[in-house]
Amino acid sequence: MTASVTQTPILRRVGNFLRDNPVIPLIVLLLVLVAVLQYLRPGIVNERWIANTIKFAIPLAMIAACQTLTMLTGGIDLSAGIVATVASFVMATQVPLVGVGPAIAYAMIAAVLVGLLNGVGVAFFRVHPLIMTLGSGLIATGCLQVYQRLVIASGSSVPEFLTWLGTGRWGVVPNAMIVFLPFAALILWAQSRTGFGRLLYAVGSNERAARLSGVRAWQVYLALYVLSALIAGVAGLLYIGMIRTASLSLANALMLPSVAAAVVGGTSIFGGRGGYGGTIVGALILTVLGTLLTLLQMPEGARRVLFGAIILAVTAIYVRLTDQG
Amino acid sequence: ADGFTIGISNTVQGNGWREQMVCSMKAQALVSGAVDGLNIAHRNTDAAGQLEDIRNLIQAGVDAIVVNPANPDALNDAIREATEAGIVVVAVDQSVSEESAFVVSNNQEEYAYLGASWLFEQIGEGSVVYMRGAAGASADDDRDAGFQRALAENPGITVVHEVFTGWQQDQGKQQILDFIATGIPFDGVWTSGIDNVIVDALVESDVPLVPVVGADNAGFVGQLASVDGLVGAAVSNPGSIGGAGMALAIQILQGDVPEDRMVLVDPALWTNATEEGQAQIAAAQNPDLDPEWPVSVSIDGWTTYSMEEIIACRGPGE
Amino acid sequence: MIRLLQKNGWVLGLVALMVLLFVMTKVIQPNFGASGIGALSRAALPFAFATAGMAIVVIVGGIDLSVASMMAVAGVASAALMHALGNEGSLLVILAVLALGLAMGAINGALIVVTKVPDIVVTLAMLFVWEGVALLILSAPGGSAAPALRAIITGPVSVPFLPEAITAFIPKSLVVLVVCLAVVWVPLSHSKLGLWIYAVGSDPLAAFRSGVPIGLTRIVAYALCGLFAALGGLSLTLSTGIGEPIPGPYLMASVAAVVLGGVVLGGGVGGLLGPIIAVFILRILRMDLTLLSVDPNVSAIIEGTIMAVVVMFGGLVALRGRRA
Amino acid sequence: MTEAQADMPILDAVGISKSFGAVAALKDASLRVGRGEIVALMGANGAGKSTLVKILTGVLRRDGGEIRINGQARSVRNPRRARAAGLVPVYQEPSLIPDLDVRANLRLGDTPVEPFMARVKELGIEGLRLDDMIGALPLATLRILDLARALASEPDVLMLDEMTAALPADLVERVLKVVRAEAKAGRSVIYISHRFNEIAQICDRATVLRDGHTVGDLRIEPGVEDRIVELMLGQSLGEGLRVEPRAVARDGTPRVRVRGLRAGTKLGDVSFDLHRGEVLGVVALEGQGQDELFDVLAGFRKPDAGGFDLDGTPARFGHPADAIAAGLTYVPGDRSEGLLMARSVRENIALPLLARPRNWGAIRMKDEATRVKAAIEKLQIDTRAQGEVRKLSGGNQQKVTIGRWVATGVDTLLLFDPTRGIDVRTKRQIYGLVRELSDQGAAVLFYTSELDEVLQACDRAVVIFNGRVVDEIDTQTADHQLLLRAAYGLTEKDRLEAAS
Ligand SMILES: Nc1ncnc2c1ncn2[C@@H]1O[C@H](COP(=O)(O)OP(=O)(O)OP(=O)(O)O)[C@@H](O)[C@H]1O
Ligand SMILES: Nc1ncnc2c1ncn2[C@@H]1O[C@H](COP(=O)(O)OP(=O)(O)OP(=O)(O)O)[C@@H](O)[C@H]1O
Ligand SMILES: [Mg+2]
Ligand SMILES: [Mg+2]
Repeated sequence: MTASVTQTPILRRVGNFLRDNPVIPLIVLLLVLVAVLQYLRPGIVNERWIANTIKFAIPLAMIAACQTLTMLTGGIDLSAGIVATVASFVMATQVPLVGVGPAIAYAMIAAVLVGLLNGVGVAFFRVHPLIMTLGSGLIATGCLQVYQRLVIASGSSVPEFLTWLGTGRWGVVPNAMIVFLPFAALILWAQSRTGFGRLLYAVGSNERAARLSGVRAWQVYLALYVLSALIAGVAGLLYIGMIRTASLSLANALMLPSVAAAVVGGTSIFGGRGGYGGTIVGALILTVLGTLLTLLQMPEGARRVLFGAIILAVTAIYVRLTDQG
Repeated sequence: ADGFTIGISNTVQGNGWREQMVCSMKAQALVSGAVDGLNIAHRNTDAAGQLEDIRNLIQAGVDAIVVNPANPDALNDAIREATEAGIVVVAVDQSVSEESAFVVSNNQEEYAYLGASWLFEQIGEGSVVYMRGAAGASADDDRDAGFQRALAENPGITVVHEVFTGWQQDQGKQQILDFIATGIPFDGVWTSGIDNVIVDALVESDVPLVPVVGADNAGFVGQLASVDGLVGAAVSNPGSIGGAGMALAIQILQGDVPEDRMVLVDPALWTNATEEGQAQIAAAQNPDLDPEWPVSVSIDGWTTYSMEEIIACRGPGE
Repeated sequence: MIRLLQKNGWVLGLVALMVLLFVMTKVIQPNFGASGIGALSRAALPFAFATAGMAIVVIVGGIDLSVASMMAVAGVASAALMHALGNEGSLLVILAVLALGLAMGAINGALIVVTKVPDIVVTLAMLFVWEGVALLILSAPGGSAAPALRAIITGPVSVPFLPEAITAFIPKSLVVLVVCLAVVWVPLSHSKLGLWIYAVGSDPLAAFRSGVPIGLTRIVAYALCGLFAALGGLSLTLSTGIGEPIPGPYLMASVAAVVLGGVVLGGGVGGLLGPIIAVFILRILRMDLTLLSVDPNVSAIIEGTIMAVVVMFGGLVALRGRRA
Repeated sequence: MTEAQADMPILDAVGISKSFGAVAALKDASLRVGRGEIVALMGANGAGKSTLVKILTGVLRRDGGEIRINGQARSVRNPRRARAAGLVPVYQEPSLIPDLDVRANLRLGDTPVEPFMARVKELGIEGLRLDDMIGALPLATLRILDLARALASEPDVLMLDEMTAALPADLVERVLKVVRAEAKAGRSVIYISHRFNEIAQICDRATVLRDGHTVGDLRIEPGVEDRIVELMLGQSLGEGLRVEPRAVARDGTPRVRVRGLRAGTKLGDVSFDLHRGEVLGVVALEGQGQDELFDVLAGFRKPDAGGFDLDGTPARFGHPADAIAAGLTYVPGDRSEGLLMARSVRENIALPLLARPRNWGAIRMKDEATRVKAAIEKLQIDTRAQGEVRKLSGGNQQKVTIGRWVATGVDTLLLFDPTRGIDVRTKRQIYGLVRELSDQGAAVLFYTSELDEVLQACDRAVVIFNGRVVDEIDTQTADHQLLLRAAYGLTEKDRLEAAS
């Protein structure tokens, strides 16, 4: 409170500008990280590296879309990583059995089932999303383990077009952009220019006010968690195209980073604030940060300390700048 | 039938190698005909969780416990409790320091030493990328000992980059791509089993294919046979060690106690640089296998199941 | 009144469930007895400490995602210290590790209060930081535990004048758990500080107006969480005899036990008894699944389903309460 | 005690100022309280009374000014310090911890239990147990507990912020009696209330706030009410503020016919008709059941008995969405309840247009912009800070809550105290708008906590007292005095009877 009073007008004007354009400081930060990287390893920032960085940021950014959308309503989707794994595993193991098309359909059905479970728990039983998605993630993991025993002998196969999408690049542009660009454009458009997107913010910033305006919150929650699972499913397919090996834990490791990407990108975990633009930059920041720490010759422990400290510092500065406190 | 009940304790779930290990235990128990039922504690947990599982198996009154230990020293109390209760304990994959347990172990230090020595000799003089497993895991620590031993014996080799993949495919792939992007030249890659994605990354990046050492995972072995210009070596790290442990447990229960409590299954190395190796690799190919599964699905002299039986992954009573 | 009954009702229900599970265990495994109880309580020890710490921060209205990482730090620190100091330094090691836990928790809390970044974000970042610290202390499992200390949680108690038939059923680890929890929680929950914790979790604004120092209360709650995490880490080292730098599965397990135990995410409601009983329920469940030799993959589904169903049931109860 | 000490005010606040961002809640507020004195703190909604209390009790920090206690300048930095200095408040909202029981709440503030329980009895609450959970107690009880807690700590200066607003009449009597007794015993009291009869009964002096300034300090004596109102409003209750009264034809089927409606403990049995083209006022003191009435009509709760017809057809709502679909739109008095504070003016106004799943798709941005612009212009919303509604001034925020329904088109408008904390100019704009909407055929139900608004904005008013409609008032002939009496349940009939 007192801090804002003592601010000089220039600082305040900068603050206001940043508050209205919250992605800008993030982009600046990203560029700083890239510059540091280039300074430490001259020559690394080349066409190939940029393409690879974007390539790895894409699945992360997609799973982080699940977090962003659910966080806009004050929730979270801890099952997203597992859903991506489920979709990728079901797809890869079904391809030899039923062919590519049906395999992808089955994968998406599996994803949507988890989403429905989440949606029902959150919308009707009012279970805290953290617990609901944690539980559904456990259930999905168990089901996946049972499932893999049924298909172990049939082997697995990743369709050619997914591999092409996941691994190829065209200059600095990885092929996955063909999926991601429309996806990101759709989410960015939807969050501000569709009724559903606006309702996410509305439910997240004041559910009672939304109710007062005639919004039935359960419809929003149900649709949201199913949508989140669908996105996670697609991300899983893209991801397996990149890694090219089916695994029972393929995308699980993206879970915490996806939350971090959304948070670093300025989405409030309490709902009603933020957006996907910041998350995309957040995913890039995390990916570059990962590279930076990988290439720094230091003990693994120190890398992790640095990773956590940087995430915290970025979020704290961001909260200050955009005055969310 | 008055068959045995045998408990299994494993602490990593959702990893092809461990799944194969559990399947080989089941298959071996089934074909032995001496086992009535298996009691499997198979989940992601730490050493303390494994202590819990072993004690639960003791409560369940099993005749033997086959365990893949999370740590060589951490389980000793529970193992002693088990053997004092007359339960046969066989540790597989890694050894345990408790004297009353039998051990059928993959020799992790030897695993790393064998592959690294091959790589260093292949290169002669130059630099390698050292892609380790999970920081803080004891198997990773053992392998590091073997790698360092080989390194000490080959003064012409330097490690240009050392990194932990966490035994995760995506991390490994991103890390090698990042390193390729630095433009720093390297002459070989040693991996702790995250191997096929490394070859993929080299191929996708259009850089010269340097020698790669990996494990005998189906995916990587396939690459050794099919990727043009790839010279590499697969060091066997059979998940079927579980089946061997199961066989040993049954054998002991049937009264045939071995003299040595410790059996080390030394790894084999197949390289496509020699014709002999190419033949071994060709024989090991199995396109039906899950790419995360090691191709060495059996261990001669120990396991007696067939390929179909381990893939079916069925235990007694199922 | 109704609330009071409802609150105790939840704990009573949990106790009933636990007794039922014990009976079921005895049916499944007629030999289940003293050694089984000993095994159970030793297995529950680290979970119970993690859950106690988590419960306190949830009661104060927060959450601590770094609890398992702090346990790892305490575990490796104690293993490394005991390795260096041996039996003689036992007491010193315990005090040092507990102080370390308090400090880690206080740092978490202070960062939350000072940066105004939401709890969940701060502790997510600190999850990585503490994990890194653990790896810096021991890069691989190692160290050792002082045998004198290991004896503290091993075997049954011996009480003079009580026949062994009875004492055999009282494992030392259970006594250690009860004593540690009681020493911290009983005085705390009867103190002003305990009230502050509930008040801040229930309604920070009203608490502030009633003169509660909100920031201080939050920091203390997180410090206590760190203290319990240290106890958890210590118990890990004592039961395994080594220190492991990789965090175990205690984060999600503790959140689940806290919610099952009747502590409301959001703060102000619940206690330690419910969550601790929930820990035992989850451990017995685990044991029964093993005793029944349920397919391990199915048991994951069962555990997840039970968690979701119990919490949905709790959600329904809360909804009906809100309507009334 | 020397002469000088006896004369010295126990509390003397001078030139207090406080801003919340762009809103200056207090500019130059002064308040002086002598020992054993009961001072009424008066002022229109939003004048800054509660803010002043919060500053005096350390909940808020003042921007400027000085607080002297017993002649010594003191910084009251937080509630603990204020309490230590003898300043003890009962805030406008209950300030007990909902998840703790009574005993724990007492311990929190170091309140002695015995005196507290004695006070609770004295104030007329029977059967309270120390292990009752606060969250399970009714609002009126909580207000009494708040007061008893304050009294039990033996304060030098007791501050009561609209203490009686939610209390039933019998409890009000007890409270007034106790407060008077406290003053006799030498304690000082700052008493905030909108109820003149209470002020007249117990207060010695009144300090009047207007727009954050102290504008007057008067002894309470017969006939002072008019003077206070004049000071509060800045002008006499005269012609200047009045919108021309009009006659409205009320024939045909009423738009809304409320029949014997009962809900909760407060709304007993209410019936009235609301026609198209009319603005029907609801006159009620705090807590007479008006909240429940609006909640039922807006679809937030179901009635316990009775019901209502819309255009002659019985209606029943399960969700506000049902009410909106039937054309009933609700504007809450509490802006924070109705607005998405962190979102833009545009999003707030357009929200109802998107509520139904069939509108979840692409927004026709041009169309939306036109509608929003029209609403903004119609209400003259100051859009300099439209990026986030929370940056708007209170009045402009309130306009946004109304503008939302202007954009969708209004059929029947339920206004619940829509002018709370709004400046006079804005109020008049809102009256004008309401009049205009009704001219276009809308039916408007208008509750306000400020009686005089009824005269300015409504064509007719029903008086609700104790959960029942006790009177109907024709605003063309009524005056302030009559409204005031009516609000206290003294109806025209009673007056005539009394007169005869
Ligand atoms: N209006 C408010 N509502 C809720 N919390 C508040 C409010 N004002 C302040 N707080 C928080 O309450 C806590 C305590 O406030 P404050 O700084 O006044 O007390 P303090 O510094 O502990 O007092 P002292 O230094 O005098 O002992 C702080 O964390 C502050 O952010
Ligand atoms: N936290 C806040 N942030 C922004 N504005 C505030 C805040 N609290 C009060 N205000 C504004 O300050 C002004 C004075 O408010 P205050 O609550 O003191 O009025 P009041 O005289 O008590 O009114 P009422 O009779 O309605 O209780 C109002 O315009 C109000 O909107
Ligand atoms: Mg008021
Ligand atoms: Mg007020």
